[in-house]
Amino acid sequence: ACGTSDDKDNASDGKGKDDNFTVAMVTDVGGVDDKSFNQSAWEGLQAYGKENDLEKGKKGFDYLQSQSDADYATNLNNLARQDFDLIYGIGFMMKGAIEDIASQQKDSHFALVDEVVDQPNVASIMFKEQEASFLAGVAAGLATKTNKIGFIGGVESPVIERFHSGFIAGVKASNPDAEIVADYAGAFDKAELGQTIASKMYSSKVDVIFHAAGGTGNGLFKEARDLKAKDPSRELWAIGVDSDQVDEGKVGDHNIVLTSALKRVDNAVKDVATQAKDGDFPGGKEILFGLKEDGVGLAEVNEELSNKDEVVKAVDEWKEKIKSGDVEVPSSIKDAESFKAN
Amino acid sequence: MSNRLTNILIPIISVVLGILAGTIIMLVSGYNPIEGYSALWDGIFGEVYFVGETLRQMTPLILAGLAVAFAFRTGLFNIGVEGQLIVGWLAAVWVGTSFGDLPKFIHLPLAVIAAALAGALWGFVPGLLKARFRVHEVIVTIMMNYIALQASNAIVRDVLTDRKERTDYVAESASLKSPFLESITDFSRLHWGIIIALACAFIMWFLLEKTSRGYELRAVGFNQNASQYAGMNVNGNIILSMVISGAFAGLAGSMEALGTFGYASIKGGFTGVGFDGIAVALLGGNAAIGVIFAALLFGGLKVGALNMPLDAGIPNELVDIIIALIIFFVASGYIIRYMIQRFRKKGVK
Amino acid sequence: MGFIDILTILIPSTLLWASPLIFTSLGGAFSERSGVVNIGLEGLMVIGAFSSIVFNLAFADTFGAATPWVSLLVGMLAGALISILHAVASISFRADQTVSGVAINLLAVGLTLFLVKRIYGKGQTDIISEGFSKIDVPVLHKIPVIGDIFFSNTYWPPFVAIIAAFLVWFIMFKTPFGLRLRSVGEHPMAADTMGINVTRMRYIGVILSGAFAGIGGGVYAQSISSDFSHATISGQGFMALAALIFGKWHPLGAMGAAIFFGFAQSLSIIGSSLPLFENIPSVYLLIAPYVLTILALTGFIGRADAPKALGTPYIKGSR
Amino acid sequence: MDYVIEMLNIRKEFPGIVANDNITLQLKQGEIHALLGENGAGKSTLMNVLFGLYQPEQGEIRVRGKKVDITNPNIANDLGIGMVHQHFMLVDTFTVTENIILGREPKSGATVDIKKAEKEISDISEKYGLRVDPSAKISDISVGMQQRVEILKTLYRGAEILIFDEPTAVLTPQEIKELIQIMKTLIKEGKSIILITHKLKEIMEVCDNVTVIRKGKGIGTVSVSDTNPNHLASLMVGREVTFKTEKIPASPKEVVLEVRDLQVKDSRNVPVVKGLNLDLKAGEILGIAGVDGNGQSELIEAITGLMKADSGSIKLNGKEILNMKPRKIYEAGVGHIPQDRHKHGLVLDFPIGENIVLQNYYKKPYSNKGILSYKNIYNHARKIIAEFDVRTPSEYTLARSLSGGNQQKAIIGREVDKDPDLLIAAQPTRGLDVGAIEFIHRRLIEQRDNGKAVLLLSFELDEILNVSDRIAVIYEGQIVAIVDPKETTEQELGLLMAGSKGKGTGETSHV
Ligand SMILES: Nc1ncnc2c1ncn2[C@@H]1O[C@H](COP(=O)(O)OP(=O)(O)OP(=O)(O)O)[C@@H](O)[C@H]1O
Ligand SMILES: Nc1ncnc2c1ncn2[C@@H]1O[C@H](COP(=O)(O)OP(=O)(O)OP(=O)(O)O)[C@@H](O)[C@H]1O
Ligand SMILES: [Mg+2]
Ligand SMILES: [Mg+2]
Repeated sequence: ACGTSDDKDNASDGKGKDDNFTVAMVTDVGGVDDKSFNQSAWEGLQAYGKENDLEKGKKGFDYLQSQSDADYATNLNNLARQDFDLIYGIGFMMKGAIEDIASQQKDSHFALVDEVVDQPNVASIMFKEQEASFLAGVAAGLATKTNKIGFIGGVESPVIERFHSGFIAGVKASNPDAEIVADYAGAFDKAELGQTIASKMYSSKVDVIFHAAGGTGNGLFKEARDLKAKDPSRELWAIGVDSDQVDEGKVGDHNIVLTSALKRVDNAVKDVATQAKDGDFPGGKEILFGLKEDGVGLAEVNEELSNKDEVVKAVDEWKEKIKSGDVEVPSSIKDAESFKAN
Repeated sequence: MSNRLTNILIPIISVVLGILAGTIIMLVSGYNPIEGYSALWDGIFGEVYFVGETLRQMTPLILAGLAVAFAFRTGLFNIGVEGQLIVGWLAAVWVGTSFGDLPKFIHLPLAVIAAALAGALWGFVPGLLKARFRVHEVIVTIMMNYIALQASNAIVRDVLTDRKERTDYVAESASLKSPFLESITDFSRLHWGIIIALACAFIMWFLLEKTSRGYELRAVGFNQNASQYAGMNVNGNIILSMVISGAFAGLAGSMEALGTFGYASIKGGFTGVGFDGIAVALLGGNAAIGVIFAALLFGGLKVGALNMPLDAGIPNELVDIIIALIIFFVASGYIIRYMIQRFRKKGVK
Repeated sequence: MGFIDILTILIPSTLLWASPLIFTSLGGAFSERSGVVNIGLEGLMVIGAFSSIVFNLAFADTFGAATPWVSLLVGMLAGALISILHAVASISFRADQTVSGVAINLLAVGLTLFLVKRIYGKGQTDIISEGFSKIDVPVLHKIPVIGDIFFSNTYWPPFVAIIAAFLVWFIMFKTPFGLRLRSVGEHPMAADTMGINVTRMRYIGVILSGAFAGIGGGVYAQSISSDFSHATISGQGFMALAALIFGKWHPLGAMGAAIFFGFAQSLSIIGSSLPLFENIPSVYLLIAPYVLTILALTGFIGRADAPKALGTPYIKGSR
Repeated sequence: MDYVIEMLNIRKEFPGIVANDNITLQLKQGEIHALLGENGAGKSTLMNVLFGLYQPEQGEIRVRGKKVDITNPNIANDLGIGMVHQHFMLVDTFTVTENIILGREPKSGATVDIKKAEKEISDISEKYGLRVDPSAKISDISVGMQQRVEILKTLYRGAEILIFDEPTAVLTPQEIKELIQIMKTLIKEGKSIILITHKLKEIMEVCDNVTVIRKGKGIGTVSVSDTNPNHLASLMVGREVTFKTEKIPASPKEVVLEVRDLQVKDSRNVPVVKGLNLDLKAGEILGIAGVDGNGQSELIEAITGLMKADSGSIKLNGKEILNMKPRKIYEAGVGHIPQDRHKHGLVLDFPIGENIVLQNYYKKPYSNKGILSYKNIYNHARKIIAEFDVRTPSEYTLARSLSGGNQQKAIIGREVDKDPDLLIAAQPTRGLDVGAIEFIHRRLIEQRDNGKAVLLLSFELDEILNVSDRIAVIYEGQIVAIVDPKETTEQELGLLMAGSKGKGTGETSHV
């Protein structure tokens, strides 16, 4: 009986699939348009699909959105059952679910973003967020006129801590006199909290705020836009995260987004898919994406900034130093506090 | 037609109407209802895995439904199941991660009981305030939900972990996970909690219908003055009712804590299970057996819905709409009953 | 930070938070004063938020700066429309009002997300470009100190909300309509024998609650979240209901309670950087509004009397 | 003869029952017309049809000779028909004025013109002698005053024809006198009245004609001058009824209940029982006469443990029971027929059978180690239902769907069956018809004859005089006199109840 069922499985495997290497991902509650890493990951999958002439759907690439964390396992399992060749879990919250399912579905391949799972059929995709936020910090340090800079975190977690520490170090590097005030909203989807925190910061003389808070950060942009709309001559900036959030900054003829700390989940996702397709699935490995791997970066700096050129120049210099390994960006707050630029 | 038959017909007709409404919505918004429903069907029955997941999803729903139904039957509206579930979850994880070296037959019951006690405590507060100060339980339980959410998040972050997103897994000795159930359902997350849930349904039925304590609880629910006149302790029974209801809700939390997840994490919002419990209780006519069937239905719909976007390209929120409409129809049972009577009369004439 | 500086941050933020709650709890007052429990305020806010955002996105070019106001009207209409479901179920079909309200909540979330995915092909809308934005209230912001605290760097909706609260108070307690509405919530049969159409009054009460909650949702979405997603309205409707009860079903009481909630909410965010509060773990500030509400209900307003007929369907001829 | 109202061959069905079956009622200009019938005969239904609350299936209504279609109360109002309902239709939290003008509010601009309304109301109340305080809240005024507000409501709307549905059931003797005076004034001012009442004496006193209905059917109309109470009663019930309850003289024995110096505050914390003393012996019925609000309810609630007493002593068979839990007091031998059967007496949503064990459900044989025995419960219920003639489709029927009289019989069965040493009966016949009243009185006397003590509280002087062996008059929280029913009159009792010191056969402090 065993033999026949095996045969049948093989047969259906062979027949059911053409040669397409199919990929799919499970998002958390944010969905593929969270303007953050879910969205970025999905863009990566789409890019992979385009490159390989695949269509959205079971024969190509697809995604499932979770309505709550109870859905992670069901969704991952569902995709594994649909015989996708590679399945991504987007976000460290999916670590537990991937651990379980990967040990059950040994023939399926998984990739997890932002956390490490040590199993032969799981690839762990990690980023050096601190390098991106370091550059953002450099830009902020040079852009500030008041020497007060703000940081808004979503939930305290290793990822956000990396953003936070890199930012501190970056500011120190470009403007040792600047003071940084930080606040955590405790959530990634509470724009209203972001707005109130931003309002508090802007009214206490902060003029540049960087957020690493997902949807909560939308409140930052809202507050900045409102203040700018009321008084277009006021100089204040917001810095985006994950993807280029320049669209969130438009106020009439102005834009309040200084730049964005990019976390190229799209590149990483596409990269790993391509590797897997080519038979080099990095199972059981932790793949680090930093500046050097084009896994993180800094978006265009705003044209309106009076000393844009200076900023761009500084950013480029630091970028080289980091890439070359001359500078090691701290990944914990403690290290960042004691960070000294050369 | 007997009254009992009508009482069974109303939820069935409501479900049919809900599905009908779902069809119309799909047609209007340009989806293919046949594809939609077969995706839903496959997502529930297509593989034994999904059947296992349905039962798994149903487990906390039964308990949440019992919590709401129990309170309903004793004249109280417990909208705080959500919060009681959260504290139960937390308590189960706390115990489950704390005493690593206890034997399973002590550790697991301990963790489960801790969840029930935590839920009970969370129900005790509104019960006490209602009994002592006549504060409406609906408003207190809503507030208690938020307190539970914030407090549990803070405890996960600062007490159970060192500023992390989620706790460790509970010890094997406190886990409800069952390799056996998982293996017969092709690695679904079905766990032994389903037995606890079914046992609780039996307990609720027995307690309310067969014991003198249940008689008292029901009497107080219907008429406090008469109960006081009859020598019952009205305040005590109000509190007891909320405590029992809260304990059921706490147990629902332990299902998630020790079975489905095995850990507690920081929650951005409510789990929704508590609110679904209201729907389950209502559809089940606030009776234990009804709650089981209603939980099965909603569990199936929720699990099956996850298959709709992939198989048919239809947003899974469609199922939420259908569930909401079913609740509307059941709640409007009066008009359905009226229709049945009209229909029956015509049939006779 | 000086005390005045703190107030200039705290007060506008308090008012901003309070305004959606004020509108929604005023709606609740209409419904509950007419005898219909409306736990569906949350869902009605969702509808209002959704429809005003969708309208705002689609017509920002047409209406320009007036867009948020026009969108509010759209949110109001949508809320009123959906509330008819609650009215039909709980008034005509004698459904349990609380249950019907819960159904409204589930339906609203399901329906709006379904539509968002259908319309935009993704789980949330874009960010609106024409939201309510910061203003200085003309003339008043020039008053020394007071002007800085209350009337500068603020938004219009809070002021509209406060005016609306007084208006609702006037309607409810000074006009024949208000007298009739309240009589229907206290003793519908008495009202019936006085020739008042109980069903009609209750429909009006519920539909007004939908309209106001729709405005509340629209205000929230357009002045705070700026887009619509599953997380936009998460509990504000319940808070509005709490404000209504906290305020003893009185429009001005509800307004006061809403402002109190707004204050507690702002304090929990801003508090962490105030000297007085910085050592208090944030969780205490986060749960403060809820604990305070419970304490208040228990302590000095425990005997808040709900409208007598609240929650009971009116069946002609029954006693 | 001119009829102002003619209801001809009215038929009104409710699901499963014909409440009005071909009933005809004709009201003459300027008369008081009584409508008489047992509980559930269909009186209220008929009047609700006239007032537009129900639509009849058959029959026609003529007002001043013109056929009309009264589809809602507004039309009734426009036709000059006003109704004072059996259960008051007043909004407690509103003022007198607000209640009266509701639906017809005078306006100035957008607002209600309260000043104008108050003026108008005091004009009307002066004209008909209906004293009210227009700005008082309903919840703060007496029942009698509330009834005047009900009457004012109809007059404010210009009613010419007034329907009174059991207006006297809730009034004290004094208030009844006032009401009768008011009705007479109304007639003098040219109004016509339909009066529903179970009290034949009232009919004989004020009415001109009586229409009798029985089980939904019209029995006929008789002129009051051609009839007498016995005749009316037999028309209504369909058999002979005795009024004077037969009983042998009491033979009181040892003291069962001893109340000393009892002090009780009411729910608003006002002292209402102020040092009350009372003795009640086995084998006697002690009636408590008094105007409502003199502390009688609180006295009973203190004895039964439903309310806390501040001080004093209550002894049952020599044992102190003051402030014990109600259950302990029952177990010590107290039975209690409560004043408000819906509020206290029954769980309306329980089957009548389960209501019969409301205080005993936890005892054997109804429950064993906490597990109920439905078999024993319903066996017992069947016994009580048969013994006390409770008319119900079955013991599984919800208490809610029994008529008031049958609900009351079930309660009395429950309390009497416990065979308590002390049976407290608070207004046991309120709102019941003569047949039911007779039955209940016999049961109370039977209890006495079996050597039990009975404490009877009633606002009906007839009942007190007929049933009691001794009468204690309560006034302002104290027993002010003890009189022998055979040696007193209603007039004397009335005076004592109003607080004038009478001759009294017992001393006032110790009874
Ligand atoms: N709303 C109703 N629905 C169904 N049946 C009703 C309703 N109201 C009354 N009935 C039926 O009509 C009959 C007549 O009731 P009605 O209230 O008119 O009696 P009544 O003569 O006023 O009695 P009472 O003296 O107790 O006031 C009742 O026996 C009952 O069966
Ligand atoms: N809404 C209703 N639906 C069904 N039956 C009703 C309704 N209202 C009254 N009844 C029926 O009317 C009958 C008499 O009721 P009713 O309340 O008039 O009795 P009653 O003797 O007047 O009691 P009470 O003394 O409390 O007024 C009962 O059989 C009851 O079942
Ligand atoms: Mg009656
Ligand atoms: Mg009647």
